[in-house]
Amino acid sequence: IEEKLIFEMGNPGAVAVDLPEPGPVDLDRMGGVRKRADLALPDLSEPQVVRHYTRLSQKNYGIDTGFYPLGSCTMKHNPRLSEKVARLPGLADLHPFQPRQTVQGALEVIDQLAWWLKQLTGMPAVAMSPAAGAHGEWCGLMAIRAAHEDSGQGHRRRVLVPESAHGTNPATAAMCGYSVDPIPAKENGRVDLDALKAKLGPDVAALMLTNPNTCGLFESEIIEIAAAVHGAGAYFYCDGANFNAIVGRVKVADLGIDAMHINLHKTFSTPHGGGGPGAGPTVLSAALAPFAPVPYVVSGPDGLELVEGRREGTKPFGRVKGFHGQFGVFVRALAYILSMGADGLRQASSDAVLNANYLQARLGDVLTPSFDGPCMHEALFDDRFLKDTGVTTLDFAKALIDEGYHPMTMYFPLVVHGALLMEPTETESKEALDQFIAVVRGLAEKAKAGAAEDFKAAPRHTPRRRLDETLAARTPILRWKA
Amino acid sequence: IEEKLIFEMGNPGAVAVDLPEPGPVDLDRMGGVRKRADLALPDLSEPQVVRHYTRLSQKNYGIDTGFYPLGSCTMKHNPRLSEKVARLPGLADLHPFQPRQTVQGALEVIDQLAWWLKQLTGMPAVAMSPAAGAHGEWCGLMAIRAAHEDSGQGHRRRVLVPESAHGTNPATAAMCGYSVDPIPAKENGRVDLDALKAKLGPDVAALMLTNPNTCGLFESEIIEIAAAVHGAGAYFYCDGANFNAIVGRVKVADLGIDAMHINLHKTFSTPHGGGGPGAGPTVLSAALAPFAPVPYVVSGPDGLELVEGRREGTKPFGRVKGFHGQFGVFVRALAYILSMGADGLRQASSDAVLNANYLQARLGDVLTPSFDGPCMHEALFDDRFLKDTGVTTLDFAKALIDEGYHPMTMYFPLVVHGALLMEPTETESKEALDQFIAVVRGLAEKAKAGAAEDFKAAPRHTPRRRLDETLAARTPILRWKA
Amino acid sequence: MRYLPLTESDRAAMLADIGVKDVDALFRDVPAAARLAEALPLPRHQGELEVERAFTRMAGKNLSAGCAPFFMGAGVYRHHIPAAVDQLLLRGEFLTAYTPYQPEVSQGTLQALFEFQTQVAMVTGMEVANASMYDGATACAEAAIMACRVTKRRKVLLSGSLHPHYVETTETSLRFTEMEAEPLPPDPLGLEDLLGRLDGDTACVVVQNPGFFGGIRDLRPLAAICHELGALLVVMVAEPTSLGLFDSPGAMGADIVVAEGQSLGMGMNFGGPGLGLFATRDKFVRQMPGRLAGQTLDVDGKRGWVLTLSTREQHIRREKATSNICTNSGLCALAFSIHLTLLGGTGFTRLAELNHAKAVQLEQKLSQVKGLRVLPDSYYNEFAVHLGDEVKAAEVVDRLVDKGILAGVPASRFYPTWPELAPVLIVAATEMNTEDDMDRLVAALKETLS
Amino acid sequence: MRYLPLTESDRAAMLADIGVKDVDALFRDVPAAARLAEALPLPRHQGELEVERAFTRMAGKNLSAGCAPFFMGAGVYRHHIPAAVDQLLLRGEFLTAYTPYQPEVSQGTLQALFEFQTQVAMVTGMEVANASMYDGATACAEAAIMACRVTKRRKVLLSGSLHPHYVETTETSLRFTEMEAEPLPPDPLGLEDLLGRLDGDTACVVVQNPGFFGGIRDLRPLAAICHELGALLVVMVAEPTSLGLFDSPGAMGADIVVAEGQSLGMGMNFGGPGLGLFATRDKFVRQMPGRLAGQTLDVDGKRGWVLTLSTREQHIRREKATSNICTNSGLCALAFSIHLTLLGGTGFTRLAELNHAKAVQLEQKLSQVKGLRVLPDSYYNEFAVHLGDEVKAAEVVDRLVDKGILAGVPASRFYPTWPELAPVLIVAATEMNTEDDMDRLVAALKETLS
Repeated sequence: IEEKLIFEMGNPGAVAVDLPEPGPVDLDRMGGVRKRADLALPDLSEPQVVRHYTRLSQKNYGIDTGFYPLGSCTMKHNPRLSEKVARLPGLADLHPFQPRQTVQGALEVIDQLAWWLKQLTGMPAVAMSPAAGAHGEWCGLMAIRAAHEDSGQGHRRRVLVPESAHGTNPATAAMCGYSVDPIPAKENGRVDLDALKAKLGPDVAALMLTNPNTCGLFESEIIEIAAAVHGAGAYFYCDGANFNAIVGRVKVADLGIDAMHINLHKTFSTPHGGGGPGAGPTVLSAALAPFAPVPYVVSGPDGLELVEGRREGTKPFGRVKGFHGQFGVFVRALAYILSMGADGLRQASSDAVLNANYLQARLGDVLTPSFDGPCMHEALFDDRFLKDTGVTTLDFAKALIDEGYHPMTMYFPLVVHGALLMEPTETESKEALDQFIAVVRGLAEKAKAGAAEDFKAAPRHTPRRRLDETLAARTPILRWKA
Repeated sequence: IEEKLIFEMGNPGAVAVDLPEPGPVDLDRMGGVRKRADLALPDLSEPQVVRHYTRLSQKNYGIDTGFYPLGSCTMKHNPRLSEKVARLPGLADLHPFQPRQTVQGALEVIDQLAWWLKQLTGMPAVAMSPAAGAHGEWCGLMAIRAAHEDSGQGHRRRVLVPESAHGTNPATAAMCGYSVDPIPAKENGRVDLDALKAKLGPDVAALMLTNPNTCGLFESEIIEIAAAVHGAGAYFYCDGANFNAIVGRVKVADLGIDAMHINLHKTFSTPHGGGGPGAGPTVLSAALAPFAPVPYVVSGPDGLELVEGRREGTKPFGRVKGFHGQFGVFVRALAYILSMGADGLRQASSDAVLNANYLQARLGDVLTPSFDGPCMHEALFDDRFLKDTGVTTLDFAKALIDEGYHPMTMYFPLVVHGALLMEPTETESKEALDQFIAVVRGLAEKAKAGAAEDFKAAPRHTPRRRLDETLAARTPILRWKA
Repeated sequence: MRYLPLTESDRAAMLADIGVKDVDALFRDVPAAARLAEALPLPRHQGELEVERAFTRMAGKNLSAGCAPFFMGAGVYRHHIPAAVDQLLLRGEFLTAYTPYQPEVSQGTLQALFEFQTQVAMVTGMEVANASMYDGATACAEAAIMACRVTKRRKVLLSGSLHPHYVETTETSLRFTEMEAEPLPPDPLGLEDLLGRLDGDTACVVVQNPGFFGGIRDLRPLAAICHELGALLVVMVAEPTSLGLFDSPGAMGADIVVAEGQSLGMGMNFGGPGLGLFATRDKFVRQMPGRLAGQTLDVDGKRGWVLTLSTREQHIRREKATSNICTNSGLCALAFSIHLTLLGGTGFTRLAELNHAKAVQLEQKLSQVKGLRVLPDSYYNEFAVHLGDEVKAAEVVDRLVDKGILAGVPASRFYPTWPELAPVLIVAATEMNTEDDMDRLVAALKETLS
Repeated sequence: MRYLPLTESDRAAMLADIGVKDVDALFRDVPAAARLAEALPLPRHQGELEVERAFTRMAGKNLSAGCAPFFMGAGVYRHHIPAAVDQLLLRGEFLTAYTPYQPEVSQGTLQALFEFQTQVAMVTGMEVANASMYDGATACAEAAIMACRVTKRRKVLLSGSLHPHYVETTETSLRFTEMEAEPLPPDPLGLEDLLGRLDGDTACVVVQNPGFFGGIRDLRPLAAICHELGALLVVMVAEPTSLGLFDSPGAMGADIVVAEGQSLGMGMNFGGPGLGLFATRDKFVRQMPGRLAGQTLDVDGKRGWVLTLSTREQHIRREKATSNICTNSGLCALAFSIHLTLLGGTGFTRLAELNHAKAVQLEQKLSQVKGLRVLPDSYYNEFAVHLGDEVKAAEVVDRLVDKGILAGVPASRFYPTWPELAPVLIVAATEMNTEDDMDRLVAALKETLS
């Protein structure tokens, strides 16, 4: 059944919310701008609304419905306990400006989570308020720029970013007034240390590097990289999108990193929600800690308190968003961390890496792995195995949909031709992986057997088949109109 | 994707519930029967379990996903508020044997709901504990039998039941030691009053009648029927499955009824849950009230209290289930009633009847309505419109599935050939009915145009197509085996 | 009125299509004397906010178990329910689905019921189980009736170990029938002589294990005698998590096992809804009451599930049905099944061990209370205690409420006419009880009993 | 460890297939110096029961809004959220879905976002809206940046009516760029002269309506001047339910409307996550930051939705993107949209009228408090009050906490260096406030201020 838009449904006068009669409107208090035009919002009853959104949801895929072999996105199981505790009235029904004595428990949540993030990374400070990964990147780069300005190094305006980086990295650098300079990779998929050294100079503010990198590999020379960056007077920003591979197995501080954001909605299992809300707390080295943005939680004589302005010895670069960070996301992340514990978190990263290597090992003879040796938590293949089949990476991915899977990440990282990047995560069972492997092998054989037309026609069993993205961009229809 | 049975999944040692180490087992306190055999239950992790049940749910149809034109079952919208309040810890986390002073609010819920049920029916008493409709029927008939035994009329063992009755009616009568005597209907679908009178006699204990009846018609001579039954020294039991048609428009007490169960999971919108839990409180006339089962709530000097034994002036026929009734269902039903109020409940029955008559009017020219004149909350058609098409009522219903609808009730009531019974309920919009009408008209035309093979092959788009019920019954496989 | 989609203009258009002036015209078959001209003079509709406030007010008048050290059992147990259970139950496709009579659009419910039946059969040690009854009490009554049907005998012996609500419900069910219930006196010490009461008229013996007063017994000798005499052994399990620790009733020779399933997946909810479990041997399956999901094939040869053997049921068999049950406890069965699936074999065993360990710990702590003695010498997670000859347990419970403790269930609530049971209190301990809870109970008891 | 499906035997089998001895071997690319040999010495894994207890303990240290008469606003508002909103959000297909880059398996999210965009455009009176930003503060900053991009100017004038957190966030965002923020002093009386500060360098003026201190203004004159000078008018709405009562910013001439969407669909959650709304005119759409869902056709010619115009975004455009935003507030946008759909046009208007009526009632009651004066002469559901020259609002708030009342937000929290604002308290009233709440506040204020 086709599901109409809400604007095509309903009848004026229907209600799904019963409200008491407000009485006559007091025009004296309305500043002369009482609404004159009808908003044209549709009127529906509760049964219609519940059915509408239930049906819409049925057109979606989620972790609850199946496996997401998505690279760089850590789509893992979202614990139900987290949703439950986040709804406790004592945590959910709090106003951010309540007096301190009435929110000690909420401040404790923030403080405890901050403690865990510092412990797990070995870093001395963490800025809790960034709202998502890209926002955390910005927070980290702002701290770096503030530190440079503070030490008279404001002329440093170049940021080095590998070509394989997430698009957010260069975009973030630009937002801080930096220019972006790409650095090349070696054949083994890692940063070319010599090339990096050659790019370093007195105008370089920072290196932004993802580690494990977007090819799913650990930057094995990272300690040397950090030394070179520091030696040139620059800071080392690490994109933490792939932190899930190393939690509890590597302390970020030991790698020489100055700042790294942590995607709570990836590594710490808070739901993606179809695109947010996320949270991107950013750990900072001692050199950058004084520049951390407000607010932050400290322990004082009367319990925990929020610092919202400048304090002795600190030079916050500002405020990055309203209020005190993604509190609802913090609750969920802390619930996950307390549930897993140090032992569970280490086991999780171990299993994530094991699962990825298992995929790589079991698929390596039919697909074409891009690099030799073990991967971290994601396995990267390129499209050589599709050569001369007429099937593209995109076709291959869309064919997976008809087999009941979300596609893997395609065409990223850009450094590999027709990339297929797969991150199984630790919450997939061996059984689920074995099924997936069998399906992928079957499709690869089918592609080689010359079934390009079949692939081009996929997906067939979805609510919609392939959609015309060019049409959408050429003639944008971005809202319903009567 | 096929979803395996849980017994075909998992691996020994996986857990989805982390429990503390219990320590060594104290064998001294185990009566010598410590478990010796492995239970063979499968071990799974939380991600696997959540995905399993999410996927199973996706193979189901529900009110939230679409329209149920099911006769005699009142599948209406289930309010979300009811689910929310039922989960308040102060209502959900209560033990039935807590001391009275700690459960005054819970007793108030029962008392308030009982008050509303009595007000809405005009009846002086209500037995709250029956767990479902059939259980309420049994409660009513037990009260009737107890009353007869008490007044020396224990020899009355015959119960009159129309042929169109729900199967539970005769089954219930049998459980009370009664024999069942069918009474015929007139051509207009109502009880034949003269035939009824002829069947009445000194050995008749009760009449069981559904009103509005299972043909969707109000028993227009019901007052005369009641008078005749009472005149013969028998009691009048009314099956309240169709109460939704008349709430707030007719007081049951004014019809001369002695007992009627109320399906809270139909009329008062508590969820069916794929087959329960329901609740079947049974209202009783003054003559039957003293025989009501325990427990019940009364107001005493120290607040509300539960009566669980025999009290002065009462002669309870016993206890019908454990504890104090379907409390969780009561909370939901009361939330619905308070939300609707007297005005809303009357509007609901009016709209339910309006919707059914609208279906009957808009489909009456292509299907064959079984009776003339207005119906109550359900419209009844027979299969004459399918004559010579080769399409059966069953085929027609299964074809509806492929159009996105749950089938209507088929082959019931038995008094009509190839019955199609449709109850739209008041929570369907005109828009939804218009869509449904268009689909049914289309199918009817298609059937008449000679597409029997297409109908026989339906449904095509469901997780399973037509299932072999004969095979299931002939070689029962009622559990998984290794 | 947020649940009603029709607007006044819809209604007018529909009445015009039907060809009547107003809705009243559609009610013309109702005798005029019985027609209400307007809405009843009762409260009018209210918004969510107002209704929620009303329930919050009523909830506030209760002392919820989470707000007190809590030791109540006696047929309803407080366990930790994993958060996933409720969130899955709330899915509209489960919550708002109808009984799965149309299998093509109900494979979710049907497969879940098939899994449930299997789980119930496994944990009870039986061959087959149905898709649920209303609750333990009604399941117990249905078992007695079924035993009479199977044996063609009429006498049902009810052990003194059986929960008094199950006894009463079974007695009520047999009232006005050819069958007869013979209840034995309450048996706090587990001394009753069931064997001596058996004879050739006995259709079945119904015993509860663990018993109402907490005791565990080995049922093998009783099963042997029953079978020798041609009677059935019906075993009732009021606390199904105990099946993770003890030999199953099936392994001990039961012919029918019934149980209250509330412990798994459901909150206490002031005692309802419950979940009746019902399991038996294959040879009795056609005598069994209740709905059954069965495996079959669809026209494409794929495995699927349907409701089956419905010729036993009322909607086909009418007055000859094995029971009149129709709506049962589908969603509760699903809750039970999800919880048990989450536990798995490993978790189920561990949960049972943990409950037993908590009860052992509680016994040890209670032994510090002078004059108090624990009655059964074996138990699962609850046991009856005798508080001293002159002590009334119900009064002690009231005094402990004043200290914010829900101490247990006094036997006098069920046996008001048995003075020797007045000092008896039934206390339970589950994984929910902390050591601090127990210490608070013991301290309060010491103070109250001194 | 309940979230990890692999068992030891799985791990062994997989390692064998990979051909390594143990998992450590897979980490061989990590420099040895940085490898941790074992788990960190931190707390170990815990069960649900223990974790739930930890959070219940922390929750118990807070005074939740439902437990007190509550009058706080200042950017976060307490409204009644229909129960359906949260139960729909909890559906795994929404909750656990990824960003809808693969449209064939994401039509649910995409259609909902398309509806959301339309709703936002409708209520703000604009032509087009994006699929959400993080929150109001970051949306405000993005609007300022976009205005500079559109006008190719660098000066951003921030009104004293603007929430101080929005001011600070915008200032931070412009720091280290060519752009420059000019914040005006706090303006509790609505007297600031914005017009006089405008010139040919001004990229935009950002005003908030209703203002931070509650006042409402007619923005038409300001819009006219802005457009005359080639500047954009950016209007911030901190309380979107106000749009049900007042002329929309679009109708008054705004070029960009940004808002905090928390009021609809979301709880307060101690201030996060929020929901940034962002709407503008069609002609600026390619300068707009953030994700957009757009309508298109599939290969069968059926209407469907995709993410579109992504060439503006960082994953295509990298350092030339309109913003670096990636993950946004999808689920919050869904919550907002479901709540607004439930309200409909009729309910949205009524809710706004009700909020205004509550505030009028509160003003009337507060007029009984001697020395207290309400500052703005027009308002929606909140306004600043002056408690008396010598009074410190923050101290009053603390004293009212002792009486169990959450009285409002003291202006000094944001403006500690402005002594004239020390007596100013910002109070809000919504549909959640009963008359009794208000009477308790007034009584407590009388007592405290006397």
